[in-house]
Amino acid sequence: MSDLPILSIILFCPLVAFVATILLPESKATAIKSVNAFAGLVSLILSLIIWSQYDKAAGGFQMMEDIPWVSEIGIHYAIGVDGISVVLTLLNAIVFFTGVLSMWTLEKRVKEYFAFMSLLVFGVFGVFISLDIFVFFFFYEVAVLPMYPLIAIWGSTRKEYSAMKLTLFLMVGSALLFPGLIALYVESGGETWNLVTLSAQGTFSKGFQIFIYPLLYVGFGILAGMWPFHSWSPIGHVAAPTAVSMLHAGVLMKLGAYGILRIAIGVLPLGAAFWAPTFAFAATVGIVYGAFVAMRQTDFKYVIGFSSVSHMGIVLLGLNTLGVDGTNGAVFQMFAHGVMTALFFSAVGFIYDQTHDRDIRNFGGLVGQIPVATSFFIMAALCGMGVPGFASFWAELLVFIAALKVFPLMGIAAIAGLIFTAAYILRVLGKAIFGPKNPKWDHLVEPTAFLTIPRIILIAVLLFFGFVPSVMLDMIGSVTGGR
Amino acid sequence: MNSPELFCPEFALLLGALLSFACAAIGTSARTAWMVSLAAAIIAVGTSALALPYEGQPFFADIYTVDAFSQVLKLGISMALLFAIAIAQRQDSTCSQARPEVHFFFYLSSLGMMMLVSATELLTLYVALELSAYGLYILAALHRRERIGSEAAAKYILFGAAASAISLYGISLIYGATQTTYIAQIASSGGSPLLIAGIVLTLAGVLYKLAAFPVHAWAPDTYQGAPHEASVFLGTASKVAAVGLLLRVLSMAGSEAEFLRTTLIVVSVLSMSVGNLSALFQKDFKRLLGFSAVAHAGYLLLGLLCFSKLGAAAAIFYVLTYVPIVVCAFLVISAISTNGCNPSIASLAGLYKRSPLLGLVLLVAMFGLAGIPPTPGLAGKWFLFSAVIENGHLWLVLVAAINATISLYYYLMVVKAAYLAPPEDDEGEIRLSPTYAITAFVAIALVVFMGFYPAPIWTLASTAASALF
Amino acid sequence: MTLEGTLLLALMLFCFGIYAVLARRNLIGILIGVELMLNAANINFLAFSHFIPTDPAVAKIIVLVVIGLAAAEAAIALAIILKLYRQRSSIDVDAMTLLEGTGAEEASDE
Amino acid sequence: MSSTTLALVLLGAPLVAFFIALVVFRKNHVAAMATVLLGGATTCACALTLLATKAGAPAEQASRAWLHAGGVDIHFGILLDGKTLIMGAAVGVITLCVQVYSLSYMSHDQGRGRFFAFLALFEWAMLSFVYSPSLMQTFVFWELVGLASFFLIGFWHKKPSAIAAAKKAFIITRIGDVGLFIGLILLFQTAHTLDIQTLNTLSFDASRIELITLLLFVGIVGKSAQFPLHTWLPDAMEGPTPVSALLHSATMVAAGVFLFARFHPLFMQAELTLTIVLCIATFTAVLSSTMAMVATDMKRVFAYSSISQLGFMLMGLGAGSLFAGYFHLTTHAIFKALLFLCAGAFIHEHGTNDTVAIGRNGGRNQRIITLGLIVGGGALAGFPLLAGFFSKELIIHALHDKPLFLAGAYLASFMTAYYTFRVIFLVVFPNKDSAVEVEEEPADSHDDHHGSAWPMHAPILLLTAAAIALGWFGDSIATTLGLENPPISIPEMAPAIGVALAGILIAWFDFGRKSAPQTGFVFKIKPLYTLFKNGWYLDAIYKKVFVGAAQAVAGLLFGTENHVLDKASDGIGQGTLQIGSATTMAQSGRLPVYIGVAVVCFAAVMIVLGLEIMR
Repeated sequence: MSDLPILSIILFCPLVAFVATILLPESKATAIKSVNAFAGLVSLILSLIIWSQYDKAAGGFQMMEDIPWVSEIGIHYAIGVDGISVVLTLLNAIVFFTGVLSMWTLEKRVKEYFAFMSLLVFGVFGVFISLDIFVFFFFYEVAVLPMYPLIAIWGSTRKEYSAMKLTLFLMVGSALLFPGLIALYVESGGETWNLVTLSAQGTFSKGFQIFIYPLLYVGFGILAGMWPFHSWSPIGHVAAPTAVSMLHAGVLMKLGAYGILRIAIGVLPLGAAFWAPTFAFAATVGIVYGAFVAMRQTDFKYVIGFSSVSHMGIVLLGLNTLGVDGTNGAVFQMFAHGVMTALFFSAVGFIYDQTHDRDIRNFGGLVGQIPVATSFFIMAALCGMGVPGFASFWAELLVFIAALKVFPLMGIAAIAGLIFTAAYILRVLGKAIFGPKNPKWDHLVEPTAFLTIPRIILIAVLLFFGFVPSVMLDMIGSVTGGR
Repeated sequence: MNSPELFCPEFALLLGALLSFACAAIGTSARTAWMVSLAAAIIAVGTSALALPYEGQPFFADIYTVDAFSQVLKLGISMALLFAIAIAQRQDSTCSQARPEVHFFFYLSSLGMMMLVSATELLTLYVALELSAYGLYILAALHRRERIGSEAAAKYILFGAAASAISLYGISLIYGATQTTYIAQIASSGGSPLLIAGIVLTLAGVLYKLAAFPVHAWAPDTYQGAPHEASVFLGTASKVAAVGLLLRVLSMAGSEAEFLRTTLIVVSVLSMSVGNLSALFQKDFKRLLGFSAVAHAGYLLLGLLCFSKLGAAAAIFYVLTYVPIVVCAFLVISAISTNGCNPSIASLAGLYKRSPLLGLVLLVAMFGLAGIPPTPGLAGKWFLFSAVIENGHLWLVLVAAINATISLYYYLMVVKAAYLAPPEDDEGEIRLSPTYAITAFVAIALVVFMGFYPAPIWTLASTAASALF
Repeated sequence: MTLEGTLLLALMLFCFGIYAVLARRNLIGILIGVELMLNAANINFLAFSHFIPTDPAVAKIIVLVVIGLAAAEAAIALAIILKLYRQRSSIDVDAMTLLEGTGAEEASDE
Repeated sequence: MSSTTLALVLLGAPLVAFFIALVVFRKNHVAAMATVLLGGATTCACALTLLATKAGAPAEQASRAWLHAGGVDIHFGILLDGKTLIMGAAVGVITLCVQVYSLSYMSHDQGRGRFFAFLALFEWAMLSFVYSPSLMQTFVFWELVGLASFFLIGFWHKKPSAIAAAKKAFIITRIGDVGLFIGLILLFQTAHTLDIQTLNTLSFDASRIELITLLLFVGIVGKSAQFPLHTWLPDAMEGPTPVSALLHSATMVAAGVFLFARFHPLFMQAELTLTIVLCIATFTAVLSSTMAMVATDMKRVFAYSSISQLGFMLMGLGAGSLFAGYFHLTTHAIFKALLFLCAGAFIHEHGTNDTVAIGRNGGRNQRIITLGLIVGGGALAGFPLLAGFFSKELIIHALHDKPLFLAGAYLASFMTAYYTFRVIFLVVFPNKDSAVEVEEEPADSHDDHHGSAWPMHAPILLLTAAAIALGWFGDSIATTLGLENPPISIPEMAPAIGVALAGILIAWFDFGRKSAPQTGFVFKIKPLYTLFKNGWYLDAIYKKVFVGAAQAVAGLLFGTENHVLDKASDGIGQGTLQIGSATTMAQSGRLPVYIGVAVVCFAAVMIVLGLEIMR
């Protein structure tokens, strides 16, 4: 088993699905869906195998593969995983699989939809496992661009505007990354793009690090929904179809945070130390700001979109503490938020598919009409509030512990943000899920058993890591050294 | 090695030129002329590929150099020629009596381009420059809707003649400064202000070929007014030749490159900005590609202004990968054009449904131009930017990358038109001829292959560059 | 005549050429301007060759070739101008604005 | 079975019951109820066994590492000492009582299975909180009881008022939680452990401990509904009455007090905090008593009284007497649960919450319930020899050297006696002729689908007995806690007894005697009445100031988002397009312009070159 290039297999799993989707005729919708679901299942199983095979005691990067790609200028197809990548790979596999299942009822242009979606997933896998800056960026762009057609074709509510805005925002991020990433290569002597090598201490002078770090942080930060460059994100969420929202918030935004962690902080620690207070401040503002703005939204998805801004603020705050606890918490939060938001969008998507309405004010007492479907939403909401028993509680706890230590005032502000988080989430629950019934929606039907599967998986994951956080933290800790 | 076989790619083109001239002269049908021409083009590509490792000087010493650099670019030119001829199968926009005759001009012009990339002496270079241009001038005039065709050609030739006259004046100054016309000798002569002035003026004609600011204005007009196959030839082969030419010309500066570099930085930034910003509003697809060509000239200059091996290699890589991408775009244009009308962006509506293959081709083209993987556009930009940063111009990369973001807007508008809008009622499915289908597959396969695995092309490009630096 | 004087003469000729290109509204006038510029370059070649001791054949060959090329270029240009004239009965450069701006007007042509 | 295993069973049973009832028996109410009841009974039995076997024994702790990452080391487990044993037994017993009671009370509710499931969830969370050996575990379950409270208050989710109350409860307690959370993290940073037993043996830097304990107290203020975060508790009465009995009087709200008792040694190190605690607790006790005097809703009266009694407990604890506070916590849990169960029985029977209406509708005919009400009320009022009497005496005793707070305590206990007996008299001696208006008429349709009576009566009888007897067990409770039950002489008791009796007398005068006006003396002083009736306008002020401020900030940021950030990015895009439109127009189609631009540019470069050379 260990001889198999398991990382390459998991990477090319969605690509195979992509090719198969392209080759299948449009009319065989079920076959297309099955192929993608199967690919999702396989990658889920593979990511679990990777999890189990990863030797936490040894730590570091494992299952490495290294093939010269453009060897003249040192580009290698270098892949490998450490504890953080393992976690995020699993996240991506979960969201991929559940995302495909959530879109089972799709009828419009099925073939193209799944083609773009599998391409996106391919890119995300690539980012999480690549160890070469060029390869990383290659996959990064592969992951970002399919969002445009996915939102513009299958979306709703100003979809073309939103898709364009999202894409341009992310490309501005890439524009910052280009000089930042290449400068790493050139400054290090133009020999290698390998992240592991570049992360070695003393590669870069302090002045250089301080100069380049903001380019990388902001470049990745835009994708991570960093305040004040977040406004593409909620708009994109609102316009995107269910599974795309799931992938977007669940995985894509994590790419940004992962990039910050792996490249910006990993390669430029001195730069990170210099800029940490500034960016921690932005992150804290994001936490509180997102919560407040969410309080005034009337669209389900806008609420969740701004909650993402707020929750990603927690991730970024954790990263900026630059310590073991903060990093542990941030990565855990990346995972927890990914699953939680996927669940959120999955639940909202189910309601929207039937009602074609997402205005909170038009609903009421949904729990009486579709108790099972709404219970998914309630679960996600509880997780969003950081209720113990759900994964995000531990993540937030760790981040707050670190933040209070490193940036006490910001830590207090961030913790106080919990109150407003509860306020906006309860507002939605109170208005739409509970309260007097709106007879208009009496006809709604519960999800079929098949459609509940993905949601149940997501809930199970949240609860599992909520009850047994040590499983997750042992894995992350193998990198951060906090075991 | 010093033998005629060094000249074999050029011979192949000469043969093609003669054959197609013969076809035109004896009045064969357009289809026969096309088939002959296609066959000759395939031979030309084959010969160029075989001739890749050649090195030597077939004529007088130092006038005409066959080296890795020239051979790689010749392969690029012959590939572009082949694609252009394949696209010429339909000739929807070419005026009917000229249809059998376009091939002759293709070959003539490509011959000039091949000589251009091998020329290492200024007179040879100038002759080749003119030779490559004449064919294009005529091709531009052959649009079926003659008013726009002749206007495009008139603008092209008069602007071109003026630019080449400025170039010649510059060459005369170079000659005055160094008393020689051999590039190698000029480069080693030690710089003088007069030499720099001469090179700057010479750039007029060279940048004209590349369609870079400030001699770019012909590009959109001519792209729009020329027949489709002429536009694609103009957009691909001409660009490849221009890169070769520019590298030769710049190499004359020797160690005195600083002023030129500053000039080129300004030219590069203005080219991409003007190109991208102007493209934002275009409604005619070909015109949009014309502006996009201006922008890409700006990107290419990024590599050239580095005066380094990495930069040259990056520029060559970029232009080589640029060929099939542009071919993809024009393939769509030529395939959906009806009655010689240029397709507008809006007329792409519903392309995904009318022809899924063309939709995919268009997607690949637009992603390629925008630099989105899995097309080689990303790797190309990455290499270019690496060269620039190696040169120490971080901010220039930032400007270029932001420009790329701007360009994404209009490329996505094209994608949006093709993928989002439903087809017009009266427009049915588009049937592709086998040639077009094969061309489409080959082009996509090339693009995606180079996107996923840029190493072979990079090896070619970097070998080529090492012949210069 | 000194080298400087000759070069100045050539420069003036070159500038006249450019002026003609820019100012003439007649396409043939523009073409003539281009010819002037080419000849300015030719004078340069000869001047350098004459005043600076070097291989005298080079400049002469260049000039002869350039004259040939200029003729060929003029032929093609005139052909195209003729074609233009046939369609529009005018060779006024200001009338050549079919291709401009966003390219949207093209559809209304013909 | 070892005591650890027993405790694990005790904790596991409700959790298992919760999952089974909520997920497996989603559609089968009877099975769900049976499961939960079984779980509750198991737990109760275990808790009592533990109390019986472990009382007086040294504390026992079993825990295992749950999370070990970086500097964070979190243990979950079980701590068995006097405090947990008593509280655990109280929770177990009262929960079982409430569950049995609910069999009848909720017998016709559509969602009774879910109701029972949430009761089980609560029981699990509460007991895990009580038996927790580490502050982290305490916090986790502190949050979870809050969650259970949210679901149970909002159980009748179709009622907007219930949902609003649930929301309010959650958010206001969360304000406290934030304080607790920060305090917890600070404590961890300072002591590098969250183990309760270890923490209690440590001594800290003075300013640090003041800060930490103050933050912990913020959490307590939220959970135990002390001023200024008390406003959620009266609203929480929107939930079903068994919930009010279990969560919002007996157990959950006492969690704050329990936490205080847990960290009593820490608090004892913090002089300033203790003073603040005393101030707030005394003020709360008085404040909420004034509100209770004018409330007509029977449940609201008891809710205000809960706030006030929690204030009493904190006064006792703050004054330094762990035993006084803890004893009162225990007795209060019993008699307040009893009172709420009685109130529920009345409400269930008469379909109204209005005390006067219940009395006029023949409330006293329910003999057992009325007995419960009288005994419970007596205990609450501090009627001699009933449970509340002893514990309250202890608190007053603890306050003897703090005259200001002592006065507050007397005032509060006077009002307590008054409002408690007001309720009792209104039920027992209804006066149909009095002028008092009924705010909520009894439900007309006297639906007879009440469950059988015994599930209601049995718990009430049991608790009545406990309310009478528990006061005499002060010594054994003290032993279990490892503390002394200080002897109090009769003369010391006299003032408190006097105050209580005075309250009862005035209540008699106002409500009990024949032809009593049945409107209290407060009702006659209009300004005071309005003030008390409106809860000192605190709710309105909070709504105006805090909610208003939050809304305003939200509105401001919402506007910022839409009109500044969003517009800025759109503006950049639009600007780019504008420039693009200009460059497009520059492509005029005119050849001389094209060439002219080129010539000018080249000329410019040549000039620059010339200048460069000249330099």
